[in-house]
Amino acid sequence: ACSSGGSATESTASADGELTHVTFALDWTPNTNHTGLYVALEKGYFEEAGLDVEILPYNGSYPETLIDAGAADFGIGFQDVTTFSMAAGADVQAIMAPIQTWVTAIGMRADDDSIQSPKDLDGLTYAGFGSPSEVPTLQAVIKADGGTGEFENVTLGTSAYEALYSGDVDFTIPFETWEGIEAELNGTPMKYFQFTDYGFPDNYGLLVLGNKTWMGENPETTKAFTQALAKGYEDAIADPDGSAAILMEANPDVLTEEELVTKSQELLSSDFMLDENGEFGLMTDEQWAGLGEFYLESGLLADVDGNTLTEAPDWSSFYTNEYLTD
Amino acid sequence: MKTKRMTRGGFWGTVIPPVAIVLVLLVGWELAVTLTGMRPQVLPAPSRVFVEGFERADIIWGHTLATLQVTLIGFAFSLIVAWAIAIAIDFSGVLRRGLMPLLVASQTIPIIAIAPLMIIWFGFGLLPKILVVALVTFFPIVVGLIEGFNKADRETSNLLRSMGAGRWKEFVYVRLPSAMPSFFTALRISITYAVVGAIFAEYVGAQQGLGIFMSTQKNAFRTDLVLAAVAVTAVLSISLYLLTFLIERVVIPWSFKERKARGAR
Amino acid sequence: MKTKRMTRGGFWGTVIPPVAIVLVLLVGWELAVTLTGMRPQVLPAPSRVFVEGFERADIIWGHTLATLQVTLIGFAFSLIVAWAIAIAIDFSGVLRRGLMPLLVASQTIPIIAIAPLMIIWFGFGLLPKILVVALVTFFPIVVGLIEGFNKADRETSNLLRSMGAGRWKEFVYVRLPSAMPSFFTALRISITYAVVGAIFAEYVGAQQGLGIFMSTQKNAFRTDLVLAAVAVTAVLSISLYLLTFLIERVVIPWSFKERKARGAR
Amino acid sequence: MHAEMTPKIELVGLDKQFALGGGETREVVRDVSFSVKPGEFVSVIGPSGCGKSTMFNIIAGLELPTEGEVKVDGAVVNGQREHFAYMPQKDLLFPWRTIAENGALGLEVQGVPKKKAVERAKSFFSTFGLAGYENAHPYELSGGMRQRAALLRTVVQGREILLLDEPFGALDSLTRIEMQNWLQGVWSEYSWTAVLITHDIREAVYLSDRVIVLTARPASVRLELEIDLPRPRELGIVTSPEFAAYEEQLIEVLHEESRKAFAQQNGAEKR
Amino acid sequence: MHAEMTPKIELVGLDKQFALGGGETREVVRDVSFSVKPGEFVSVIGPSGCGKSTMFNIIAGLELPTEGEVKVDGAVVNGQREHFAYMPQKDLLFPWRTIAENGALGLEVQGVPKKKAVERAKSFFSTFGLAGYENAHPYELSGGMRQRAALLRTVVQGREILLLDEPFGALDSLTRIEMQNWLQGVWSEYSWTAVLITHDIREAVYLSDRVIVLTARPASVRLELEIDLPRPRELGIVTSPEFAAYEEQLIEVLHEESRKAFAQQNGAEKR
Ligand SMILES: Nc1ncnc2c1ncn2[C@@H]1O[C@H](COP(=O)(O)OP(=O)(O)OP(=O)(O)O)[C@@H](O)[C@H]1O
Ligand SMILES: Nc1ncnc2c1ncn2[C@@H]1O[C@H](COP(=O)(O)OP(=O)(O)OP(=O)(O)O)[C@@H](O)[C@H]1O
Ligand SMILES: Cc1ncc(C[n+]2csc(CCO)c2C)c(N)n1
Ligand SMILES: [Mg+2]
Ligand SMILES: [Mg+2]
Repeated sequence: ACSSGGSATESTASADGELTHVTFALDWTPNTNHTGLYVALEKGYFEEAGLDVEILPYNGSYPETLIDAGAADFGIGFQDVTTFSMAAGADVQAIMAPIQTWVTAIGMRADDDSIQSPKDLDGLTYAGFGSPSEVPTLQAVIKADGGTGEFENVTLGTSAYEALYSGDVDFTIPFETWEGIEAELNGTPMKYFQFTDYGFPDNYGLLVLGNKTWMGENPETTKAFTQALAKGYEDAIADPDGSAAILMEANPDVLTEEELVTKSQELLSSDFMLDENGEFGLMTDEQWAGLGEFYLESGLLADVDGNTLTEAPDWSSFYTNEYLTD
Repeated sequence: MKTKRMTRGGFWGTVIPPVAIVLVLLVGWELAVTLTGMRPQVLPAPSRVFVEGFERADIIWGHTLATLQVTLIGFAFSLIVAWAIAIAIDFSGVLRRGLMPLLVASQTIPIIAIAPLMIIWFGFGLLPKILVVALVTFFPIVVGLIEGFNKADRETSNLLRSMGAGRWKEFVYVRLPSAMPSFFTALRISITYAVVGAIFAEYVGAQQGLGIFMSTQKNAFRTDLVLAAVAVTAVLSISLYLLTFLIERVVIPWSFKERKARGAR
Repeated sequence: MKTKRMTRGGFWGTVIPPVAIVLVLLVGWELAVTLTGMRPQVLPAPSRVFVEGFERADIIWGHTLATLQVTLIGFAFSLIVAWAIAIAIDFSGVLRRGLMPLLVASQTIPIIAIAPLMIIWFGFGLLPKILVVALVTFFPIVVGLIEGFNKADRETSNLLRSMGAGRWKEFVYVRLPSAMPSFFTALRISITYAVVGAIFAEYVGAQQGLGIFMSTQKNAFRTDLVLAAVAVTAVLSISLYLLTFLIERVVIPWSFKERKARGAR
Repeated sequence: MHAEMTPKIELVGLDKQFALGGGETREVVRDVSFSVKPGEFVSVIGPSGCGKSTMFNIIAGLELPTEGEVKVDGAVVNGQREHFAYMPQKDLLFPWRTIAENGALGLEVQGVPKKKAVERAKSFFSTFGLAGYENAHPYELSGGMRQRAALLRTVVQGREILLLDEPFGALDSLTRIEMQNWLQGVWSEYSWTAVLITHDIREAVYLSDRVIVLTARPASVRLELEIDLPRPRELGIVTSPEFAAYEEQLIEVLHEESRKAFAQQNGAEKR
Repeated sequence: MHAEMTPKIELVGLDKQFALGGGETREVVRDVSFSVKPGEFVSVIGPSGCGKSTMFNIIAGLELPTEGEVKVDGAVVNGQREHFAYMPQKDLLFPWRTIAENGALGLEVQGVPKKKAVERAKSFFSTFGLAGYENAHPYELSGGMRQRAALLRTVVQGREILLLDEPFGALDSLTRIEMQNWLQGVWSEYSWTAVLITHDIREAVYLSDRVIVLTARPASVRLELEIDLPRPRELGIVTSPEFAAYEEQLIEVLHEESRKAFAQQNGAEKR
């Protein structure tokens, strides 16, 4: 079950001028979380690295699943789902964290006066995305604020935001840098509760993942890929407006609101993408373990057979900085 | 004399072949998975699907009930709509010519694209799900009913009219009863789509139900439980399918007896 | 004498009623949207759907071609499978009893749950899409063919056998040709599902195609473009549906002529 | 046998044309006039497709004539349906009703409560040789019995005149002979006024007081033949020279018409 | 008319039982023996459902007898199909073939190239009154013409013996009489050996050299009646006293059998 032709053997990058084909699975429709990818693609960084990158559009399956099954080589991930999948033995590993901190938050309409703090969410309706982490995370925040953590959970996936705007649900988890701006531009501004304000561990807002076995067998290609992609993201940090334009040009049928894309990219680039040392993409044991321990204690981690994990796995095996830094 | 082709029927003759085929397929699958050492996230062995599904039988059962509720309410609604449309069409040629192309067109709508919109339009309560189930199932019933009503031919109509019946009495005394066998045939086709439609509707947004269960289990990388739910769906569909035979026998015993008598001659 | 019910046919009598109903619906929709000032993300006016869709006609056209390709390849595959199964079943009673329940069961599989798995199993290429289209469309054709083969009754079979024909010649000379009208009826039902099936398959994973276009536009809150693509889908389906009538007339002219003659009497 | 009196039925210059679309019309009945005396049994015989059923539909009030009048007891009844009980060629028994319920259909449609209607119908069962089959369903009956049940359904309505459109056309020759025999028995008992359409010359002669031969389409009266055979007629009568003479005369006329119809039909179908 | 010689067909003690499932059997044919001389036209007549078609299927080699032998020219031919050309009650013309192609069907099935088979078939068209209809499709033909086409398809095969299973059963009485007339014409021209199943006594007497009456199920020979009427027979003959006498004799026997069949059938259906 392997569709990516290039994954068979390590053809030392650009040795004979032939590009190595790799596939990249997206988590959503193209948005500013993906700017680095499209910049690297459009500016030819991948080609320079001897790579022919094919982007697989979002299709309702987690990139983790696709990468694990060999249907994709790389992809976007989020720390919760990536953690679950790896606990269950998925053949994935994080190789870069383009967003270093929470960029999502608990969001509700700004005009919803009934909600002043997380405990007011009790008894209301949450529009979710089907990830097992959502309810425990929200409950932790609500309980930390003195609530009971009892609320209605409706899995709506891609329709969650419309449901919020139309008032069918009360809260959801938007990306402040994407849906947040979109909502503002379209006249339904939102307000947020930040997870870390309620003692919740920090989280990488965006991950790049790869197939662990494949990467082990093709370290050179992987390195070339990772660094080319990082270059794209770094360009986006340096030149938000220019890279926003590239993103839009690459996705003319989806991204039509210039203001949204530009504003979003400016916000991301300035506030979210570099760590406190001003470095890009690196991950630490502490941040992986911080969120991982919460999931472990909440009983969310299960092994390959579905048995709940009781002991912490080796968090450091969940990610690697080696392809980015070498 | 009119039986088409001799078939060795009987209970065992009907039950053994499909069961045998299913068993062969399952064993082959089990062997393939164990021999290639495939990861259960990609393709779990049937034994695993069964064991894991059984372990969570109570949870699955809860979701099944929710799905069944959506299915039945949606299907009931579908029946009402289908009967109303079919009767209206039976009484008016203009309506028939006006509506039929639209009904056909309605079947070409990609529900996968419309279902999420329905949630925006109608919320995530029962309504959009009922609408999806109805949209998926009403058409075969309408077609079956219209065909059935027309089984009553010109001569029967003349007979009734000669007795002094108007259009309405003709409908009640002839067209309606003679449509029942086609109605049940259509019902059977339709009801197998009903469960799938309900799961579909749940998949795009629900709190409970096999659809949401599948979607969550998929997100939790539990392919085995997804397949367990698929199996439950199939069983549910087939049960409803078989149920229509029972209902048919109760509602129109004459049809069944007649068929049997004709077959036996 | 055998016409069921007098219908005022003619080209205009057939075309005007549905067009009128569609126009009324569209105008009502347009008015409702403009009067309530609904946000186009929730429900765009039909005029907006049309204008915006037209502006992106070239993009949509590209996706349409991709979908058409999947549809046609998938449907061709479906035809091959359906014919193979139907012929096999026609020749073997055991196969019939063994396979039919499984084929019915196959129609109760919620594709929405299976499609993502197909991508894991078969990747992003054409294969999983072809399989989805085939899964959605093969069943009515199999049923239509089997019914059609059985139109040739015992007496016809006896006639052929008295001429010295064996089972195979009987099939070629009688069962096959007499199945053609039912085959085309089934084809018609089936092909309307083909486009929807293709879009479905694309929705869960594709590079190109109306399905992926809808999914992306939906996530980009472009309900108007989603609906434009829905309209294109309907037009595509209906075109294919009408095409089957043409093909039928070319392949089995006798059936058409006979029907016409019988209707006219 | 019957004195001169107002005829029970009188057809005066019936004409029927069907619009075919595209401005064309098809003339099916042309200037048909004849009358039937009370208690008389008249057979109408004519080539296939000549317009017999159309004529019946006009008489029964199911269709309006393009021109002409249908009179019952001297009064014009064009388009009225309450005078005639009509029996079609196919038995058209409803499989979802028992034989008794089928028999009661006409009364029910006319508003008689179901229970009473079924009672009424049941009272005819022994006359019609169906005793014991009241609660059977149609599929349980043989062809001849079904045809008797259909006639019962017609008669139960208690109308003045019976219109029988090839009631035995679908039966095999043997059963047919039995049924003719039986019909002639019940008819002589009830002395209905009856008009029978048939294709079968022997049937026409055997059952009728008078036989009317229609021409090929458009149907008009070609011949009226009084059948002057003693009643009750026995099966043996069909081999008598008188019977044979009637038969011969009808065969001759009819074959001529049949050939015409045949030629016309081929012409029409080549069109 | 025919000298003493080996019979063309000889049936010797034919028996047929069908297994009904559950260990039960249904006896349909019991100890049927009769023979047909070369060039002879024999009609078989019997009540509905008595087993006539089953007997034909055995003769035609479509079914094997439980016991007994079918002989052609003295040789046992149980289960062989090449001696008989068989014409079923329904015309069974294929709508997708022209009349000429329908006529050629038997030859094609037997391996004659299509073109040649169609040629052969066409050579019969004028004899069968179908000239000009070679390229017509079945729906363009009237009932009588379709039946002639079906007979043509049977005859074209050039086999020694024709088996006709109620060829005119579906026609109306008038067309039927025309067809009988016509058949007797072509038969005297070709002098086929033919066995005809019919329900119609008059048809049997009019066409046959000999009539065989079967009992109700299980069918066995109840009566063999030599029809000693001069040939060629004209339509007028049916009203002759000799004809009438044969008819009367057959009616009597048959009615008795019919009543038996009827009683049996009702019994069976109540079962
Ligand atoms: N509503 C109609 N419109 C046009 N033509 C009609 C209509 N009804 C009957 N006809 C034509 O009128 C002719 C006579 O039909 P009718 O049924 O009266 O004949 P018939 O003598 O009863 O035939 P049969 O012996 O087959 O019962 C036929 O050619 C038929 O096609
Ligand atoms: N394969 C079979 N298995 C069981 N019973 C059969 C089978 N074929 C025929 N029969 C029975 O045998 C009886 C005689 O059938 P057959 O068709 O030979 O009668 P028939 O004399 O030709 O009747 P008809 O006059 O209606 O043509 C019927 O009761 C029928 O149900
Ligand atoms: C732009 C954008 N919006 C929403 C999601 C969906 N999503 C994936 S993870 C997550 C947080 C809650 O689990 C959400 C909302 C996305 N991927 N990208
Ligand atoms: Mg008629
Ligand atoms: Mg028979």
